[in-house]
Amino acid sequence: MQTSEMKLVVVIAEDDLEQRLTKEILALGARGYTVSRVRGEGWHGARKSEWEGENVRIETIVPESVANSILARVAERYIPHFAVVVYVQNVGILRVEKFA
Amino acid sequence: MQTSEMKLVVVIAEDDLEQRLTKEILALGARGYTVSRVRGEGWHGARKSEWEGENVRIETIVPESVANSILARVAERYIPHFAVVVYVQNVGILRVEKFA
Amino acid sequence: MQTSEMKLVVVIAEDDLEQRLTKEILALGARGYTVSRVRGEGWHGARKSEWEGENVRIETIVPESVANSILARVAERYIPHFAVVVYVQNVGILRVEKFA
Amino acid sequence: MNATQAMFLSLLSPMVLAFILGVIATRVKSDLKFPEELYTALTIYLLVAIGLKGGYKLSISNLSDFWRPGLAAIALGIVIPIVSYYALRQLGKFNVWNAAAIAAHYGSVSAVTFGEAIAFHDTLKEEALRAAIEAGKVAAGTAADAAAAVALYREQGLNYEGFMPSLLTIMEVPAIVVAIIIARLRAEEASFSDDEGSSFGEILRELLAGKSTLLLIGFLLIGYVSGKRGWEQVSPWFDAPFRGVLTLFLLEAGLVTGRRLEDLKKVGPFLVGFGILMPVASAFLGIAIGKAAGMTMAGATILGVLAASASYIAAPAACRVALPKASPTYYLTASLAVTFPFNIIVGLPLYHFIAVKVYGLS
Amino acid sequence: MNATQAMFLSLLSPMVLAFILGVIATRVKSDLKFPEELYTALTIYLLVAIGLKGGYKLSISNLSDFWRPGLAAIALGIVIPIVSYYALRQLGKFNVWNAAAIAAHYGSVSAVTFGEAIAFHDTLKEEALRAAIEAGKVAAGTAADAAAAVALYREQGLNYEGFMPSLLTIMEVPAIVVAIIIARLRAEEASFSDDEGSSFGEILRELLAGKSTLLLIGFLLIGYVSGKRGWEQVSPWFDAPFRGVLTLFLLEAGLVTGRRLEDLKKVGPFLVGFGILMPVASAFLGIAIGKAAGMTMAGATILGVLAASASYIAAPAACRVALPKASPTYYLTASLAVTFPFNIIVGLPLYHFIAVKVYGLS
Amino acid sequence: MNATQAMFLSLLSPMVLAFILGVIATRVKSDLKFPEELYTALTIYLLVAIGLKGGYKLSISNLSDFWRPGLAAIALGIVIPIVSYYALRQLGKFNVWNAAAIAAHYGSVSAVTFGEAIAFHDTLKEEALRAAIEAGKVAAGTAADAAAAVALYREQGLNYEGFMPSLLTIMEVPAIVVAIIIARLRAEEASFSDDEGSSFGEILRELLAGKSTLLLIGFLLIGYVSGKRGWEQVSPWFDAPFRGVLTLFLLEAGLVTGRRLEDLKKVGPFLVGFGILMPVASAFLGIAIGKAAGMTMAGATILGVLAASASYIAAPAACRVALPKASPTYYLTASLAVTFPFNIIVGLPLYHFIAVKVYGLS
Ligand SMILES: Nc1ncnc2c1ncn2[C@@H]1O[C@H](COP(=O)(O)O)[C@@H](O)[C@H]1O
Ligand SMILES: Nc1ncnc2c1ncn2[C@@H]1O[C@H](COP(=O)(O)O)[C@@H](O)[C@H]1O
Ligand SMILES: Nc1ncnc2c1ncn2[C@@H]1O[C@H](COP(=O)(O)O)[C@@H](O)[C@H]1O
Ligand code: NA
Ligand code: NA
Ligand code: NA
Repeated sequence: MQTSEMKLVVVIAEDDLEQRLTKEILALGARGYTVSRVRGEGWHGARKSEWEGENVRIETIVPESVANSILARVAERYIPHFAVVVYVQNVGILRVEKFA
Repeated sequence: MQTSEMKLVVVIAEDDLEQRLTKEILALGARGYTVSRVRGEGWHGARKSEWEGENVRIETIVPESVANSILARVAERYIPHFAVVVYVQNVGILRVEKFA
Repeated sequence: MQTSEMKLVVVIAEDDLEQRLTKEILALGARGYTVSRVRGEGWHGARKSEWEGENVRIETIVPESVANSILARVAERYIPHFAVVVYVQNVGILRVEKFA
Repeated sequence: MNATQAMFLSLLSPMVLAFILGVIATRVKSDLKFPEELYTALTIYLLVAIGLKGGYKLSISNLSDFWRPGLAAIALGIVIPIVSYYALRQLGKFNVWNAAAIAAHYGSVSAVTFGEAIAFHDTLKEEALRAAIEAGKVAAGTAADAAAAVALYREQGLNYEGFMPSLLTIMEVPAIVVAIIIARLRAEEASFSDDEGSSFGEILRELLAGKSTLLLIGFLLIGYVSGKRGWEQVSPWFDAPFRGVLTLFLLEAGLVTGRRLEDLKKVGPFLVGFGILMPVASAFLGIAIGKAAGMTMAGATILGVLAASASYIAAPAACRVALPKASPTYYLTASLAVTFPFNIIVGLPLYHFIAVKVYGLS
Repeated sequence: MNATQAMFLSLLSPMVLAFILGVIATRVKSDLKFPEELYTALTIYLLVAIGLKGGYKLSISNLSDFWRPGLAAIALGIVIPIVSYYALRQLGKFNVWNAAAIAAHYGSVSAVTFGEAIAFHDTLKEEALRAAIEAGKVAAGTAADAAAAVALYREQGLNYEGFMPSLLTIMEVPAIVVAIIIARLRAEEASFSDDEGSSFGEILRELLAGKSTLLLIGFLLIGYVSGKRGWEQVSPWFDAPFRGVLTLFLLEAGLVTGRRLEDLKKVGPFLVGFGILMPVASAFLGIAIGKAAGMTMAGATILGVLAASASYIAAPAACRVALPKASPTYYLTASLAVTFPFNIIVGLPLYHFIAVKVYGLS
Repeated sequence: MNATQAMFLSLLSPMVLAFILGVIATRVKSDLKFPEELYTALTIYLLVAIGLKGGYKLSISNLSDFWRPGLAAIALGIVIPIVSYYALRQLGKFNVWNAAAIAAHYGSVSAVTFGEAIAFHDTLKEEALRAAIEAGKVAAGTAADAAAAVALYREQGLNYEGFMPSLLTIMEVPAIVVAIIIARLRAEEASFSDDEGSSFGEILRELLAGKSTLLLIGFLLIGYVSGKRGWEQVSPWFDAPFRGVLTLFLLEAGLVTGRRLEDLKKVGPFLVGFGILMPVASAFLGIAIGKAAGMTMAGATILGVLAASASYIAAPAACRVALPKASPTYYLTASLAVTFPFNIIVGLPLYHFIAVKVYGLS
C-alpha cells in the first residue's frame, strides 16, 4: 500500500507537564497526539510511583517543519528545567492531509 | 548483533474497536500484537476520559506483505467510520521465523 | 533542528521480568529507560489479564554498541525461557551526551 | 417543608457540594484528578448497588401495582426523544445526526441522577421524622414508632414505590432505539457503517449488552431472586455506604463537568437553553403521567427526575457506534455540563416542588 | 436442612449469581469489563480480610486443637498433587511439564473459593437460626439467646474452627513445591532456566514471598498479635462488607471464566472430566481426614473445600517461573473455567451433603 | 497508662503492623505491589474522610476557642522550616535548593500521620474506657454511662479539640511558601524557570489548588456547611471504615518506604539523624506551644504530631515545580524512609509520653 513519509516525534516527560506540552504541540501545528502513562528512570532518578511522580509519553505525527519546531521548543523551554526526553523517527502514513 | 528487517504497524483507535482490530490483524497473518491504553486528541476531538471514550494503541511486527494488507484493511473498513490513525515503520528484529 | 542518530531498543516481556530487565539494561550501559504496561498475544498465548499475567514494554535509547549488547543478552538469557519480543529502530535525538 | 427549605436541603448535601467542589477544582486548575479505573469502579459499584436494592425491593413489592407505571415509563421513553428531535431539528437547526444523538441522550436516563434523587428523598424522610419527633408527634426508638414514621412518610407523600429502579432500567434503552430509528428514516443517504455489521439487530444487541443495562437488569434479577436473605448478606457493602460513595462519584463528575464548561461556547446558547428547559418540561410530563398511573407523590417525582435526566453512559456508547457522524461535543456537553448539574442542583427540589403542587399536598 | 435446600441456598446467593452474570456477560459480548487495577484491589482486600479475621480468630482459639488438623492439611497438600500428577500423566497422557503444573494447581488452594465456603456456612447458620426462631425454639435478641444460638449451631455441626484460615495458608505452598520436585525428578533434560538463578531455593523464596502467601501469612500474624482490640478497629471495613465485596469479585471472576470457556475445546474432554472428578475425590478425602483429625463437621467440610479448590493466584505465578514449558491454557482453563465454577455452584452444597452423611448428622 | 503500654498499644495496631509488613515485603522481594490507581484512590478517600469529619466537628465546636491554636499552628509552620533550613545548610552542608526543599517538607504536614494520630487516640480512649469498666468505675451501655465516659476521657486528657483537622489544613501550605522564599532570597542566581511563568503568584496558586490542600479545605467546608445531617448521610462510608482503609494505605506506604531504604546510604547519616531529631524537637515545640494556647493534652499532642510529621503529597509536588534543582532523593528518602516510619512506630507513643509529662498528668 502506498504510504507517505512523515515525522513521528515522541516526548517523554513528567506527567505534570502533560497539559502544557500538548497545548504547545497543537499550537505549533500538530493535528493530534496520543498520550500514554509510563514510568521511567534517567538522569533525574526513578519516576516510578505516585510518590516520585510518573511520566507521560506523548507521540505526534507531523510534517518535518512542525517536528523541527517542536524539537526546538522542547530544547529551549523544557530540557533546561525538567526531566524530558525527546526523539524523532520516520513513519509511513496514509492520507497526508490528516496530518499536515 | 545481526538483525533482520520487518515492518512495525501501529494502529491507534477507539478502545471499543480493540477486539475487532486484533482479530483482523491476526487473521491477516500477524503472529502477535501488543496493546496499550492511551488517550489522545485529533480530528474527532479529545478522547481522554471514560466519558468520552479512550483509545488503544496496537503495535504488531509483521512482514511487509502483511503490513500492506493491514493498512489496506484499515483504510477500507475503519478510517471512513471511526477515529483511527495508522502508521508503519521499519524495525530490526531477531529470529525472523517468529514473525513471518 | 539538528539531531543525532541513536538506537531505540524496545523489549516486550512478561511483567514479572521488569525489574531484572531494567537492571540488566542499565548495567549494559543505558542511561535510562521508559516502561509502559501493555497486554498482548503471541506464541505463548494471550497475556491480557491479571490471571494470565500482563506484559511490559521497555524502551531505551542507546548508542549502537549498547543496543547490540542488549539484543545479545536478551537472545541468550530470555528468549529461550520466556515470552519476550525485542526490536530495534533508528531515532534522531538532541544532546548525544545524555544517552552515551 | 416548603420549596426554599427543600432547595437548601438539597444544596447542602455533601453529594451536591462535592460536585460543585469538583467544578471549582478544574476552574482553579487543580492537579486533582481521578484515575479512570476509579471512575469505572465507582460506576460499577453504583449500578450494582442500585440494581440489587431495586431487585430486593421488587421482591417484597406488590407487582400488580407495577404495570401502569411501567407503561408510563415506556411512553416517556418514546415521547421525549421524538419531541427532543423535532425541537433540535426545527428550532435548533441541528443536522439529522446531531439532533438524533442528543434526543437519544435526553430520552434515556442517568443512573447517578436517579441515585441522587433517591438520596434526596431519603434525606426528606429523615427531615420529616426529625421535625415530627421535635414536635412531639412521634417518639423515637420503638417498633410502634417505626410504624408511626411510615404513616408519617405516607401522609407527606415521601414513600416511593419499591420498583423505582425497575423503571430506571426500563427507561434506559427505548429512547435510544427510537432516536436511531428516526435518524434512519430521516436520512436516505444514511451510511451506518453497514458494511461492518452495525445492522439494527446488532445495535439492539449492543444496547442490551451495554454495561449499564446489563448490570442494572442483571442485578435487579439477582436482587429479586436472592430476596431478603441475599440482601442482608450484601447490604453492609451496597446500602449503608451508598451516599458516601456517591459523594466521591459526584466529585469526579464535577471534575469532568468543569473541563466541559469551556465547550459551552462551542455548542451555543440554543443547546444550553434546551438542556435546561427540556428537562423541566420532561419532569412535568413525568410527574403528571406518574400521577395518572396512580403512583405516590415521591414515586411520580422520581419518575419526573428520570424523564428529566440525560444519559451519559449508555447513550454515548451507543451513539459512537450507531451515529458515528454525530459530534460528541454536542451531546456530551449538553448532557454533562448543562443538564446534569441543573438537575442535581436546581432540578431535584424544583421537581419536588412541582409534584407537591400537582398532588395538591401542601 | 436437606441437600436440595442447601443447593438452593447456595445457588440463590448474590455471590454465585454474580458469577453467573459475569459468564453470561461475556457470552452476550457485553462491553462490561473490570479494570485490572480493580481486580488487584479486590484481591488484596479479600486476602487481607481473610488473613486478619483468621488471625483474630486464632488468637481466641484453643491452639492445642490445632496440630492434628494442621497435619491433615499438610498431608492433603502432599497427596493431592501426587495423585493428580499420575492421573494426568497416565490416563490423560499429558507431558511432564503440563501434568506437574496442573497438579500444582489442584494441590494448592483458592482463597476465593474458601471465602465463598465461609460465606456459605454463615448463611447456613443464619438459616438455621431463622428456622429455630420460627419454630419457637430460640427467641431473638437477648444474651441468653445468643448462647442458645451457639448451642444450636454446634448441635447442627455448623460451627467451624477459628483456625480455618490458617489451614488455607498452610495449604497454599506445599503442593506447588511437591509438583515442582516431581517434574525435576521425572525430567532429566529439565532446563529450569537454571542459568538465571531459578534454583530450587530461589523458587521456594519466590513462593513464600508471593503476594497471596505473603498477605495471608502476614495478616494472619497481624490479626493474631493485634487481637480483639485490633480486630475491632478494622472490622467495619474488613468484616461486614466482606460478602458484598466478594460479590463484585465473583462478577469479575465470571467475566474471566466466560472468556476462558472457548478454550474448553482446546483442552479436551479429559481435562474437563478431571476438573470435576478430582475436586470431588479431594473433597471427600479432605472431609474424611478432617473427621479423623477430630474436626467439627463444618470445619471438615471447609477442609474438603480447600482440598477440592484449585489455585489461581499463587500457582500460576509459580508455574510461569518454575515450569515455563507448561502451557497456561491447560492449567488456567482447568482451574478457572471448570473447577472454580463447579466448586462454587455445585461443589459447596455437595460437599456439605457429603459431610452430613460422613458425620451421620441428619 | 504508662509509656510502655502506650508504646505497645501503638505497635500492635493493625495499621502499624501493616506498615512493617509492607517494608518486609520489599526486603524479601515479594511480587506484591499496589497499582498506582489504588494508591491514588486511597489517598483521595483519606483526605476526603479527614476533611469531612473535621468540618462536621468544626460545625459543632466552639469557634472562639479556635484562634489561639490556629495562630500556634501558623507559627509552627513558619518557625520549623526556618530552623530546618539553617540546620541543613550550616550543619548538614546541603546546597540552597536541597536545604530549602527538605525544610519545606518538614515544615509542612502529613495527613496520614495525622490520621494515624487520630486512630491512636481513639484507641487510647477505648482502652481507658475498657479499663474503667473492668475497674467497675463506669458501666456500659446506657446514656448516663456515655456521659461518664466523656468525663473519663476529659479527666485523662484524651479528648482532643474538634477543629484538629482544620489545624492540619492550616499547616499544609505556609511552610512550603516560607521555604521557597528563603531559597529565592538566598540565591541570586536562582533561575526559577521564570520564563515559564512559575512566578511566585503562580506557585502560590498551584499550592492552594494542589490536590491535598484542595480536598482538605474543600471537604472541611463541605462538612461544615452540611453539618450533622450531611455527616450522618456519609459517615457509614467515611467514618467507621477509616481505620481499615488506613491499614491498606499503610501497607502500601510500607512497600514504598521499603523500596526507599536502599537510598538511605545515598543520603548519608546526617540526614538520617535530622529525620529523627528534628521531628522530636518539633513535636516538643508543638506540644509546648499547644499547651500555651490552652489546648487539651490530646489536642496539643496531635499538634505536636503535626509539627513532627513531614509532608509527602503537597511538598514534593510543589518542590518539583518551584525548586526543580533540588534532588528528590534527599527530600523523599528523608521524609518517607526515615521520618514517616519513625513517627508512626516510635513517635506517636513518645509524643504522648512527652505530653503527659508536660501536662503533669500522671
Ligand atoms: N535513555 C533513555 N531511553 C528511554 N527513556 C529515557 C532515557 N533516559 C530517560 N528516559 C525517560 O525520560 C525520563 C526523564 O529522563 P531524565 O531527565 O534523564 O531523568 C525518565 O524518567 C525516563 O522515563
Ligand atoms: N497527528 C497525530 N499524531 C498522533 N496521534 C494522533 C494524531 N492524530 C490523531 N491521533 C490519535 O488518533 C486518535 C483518533 O484521531 P482522529 O480520528 O484524528 O480524532 C486520536 O484520539 C489520537 O489518539
Ligand atoms: N508480532 C508481534 N508484534 C508485536 N508484539 C508481539 C508480537 N508477537 C508477540 N508480541 C508481544 O510479545 C509478547 C510475548 O510474545 P510471545 O513470546 O510470542 O507470546 C506477547 O504477549 C505480545 O505482547
Ligand atoms: Na430522560
Ligand atoms: Na486443592
Ligand atoms: Na511538620
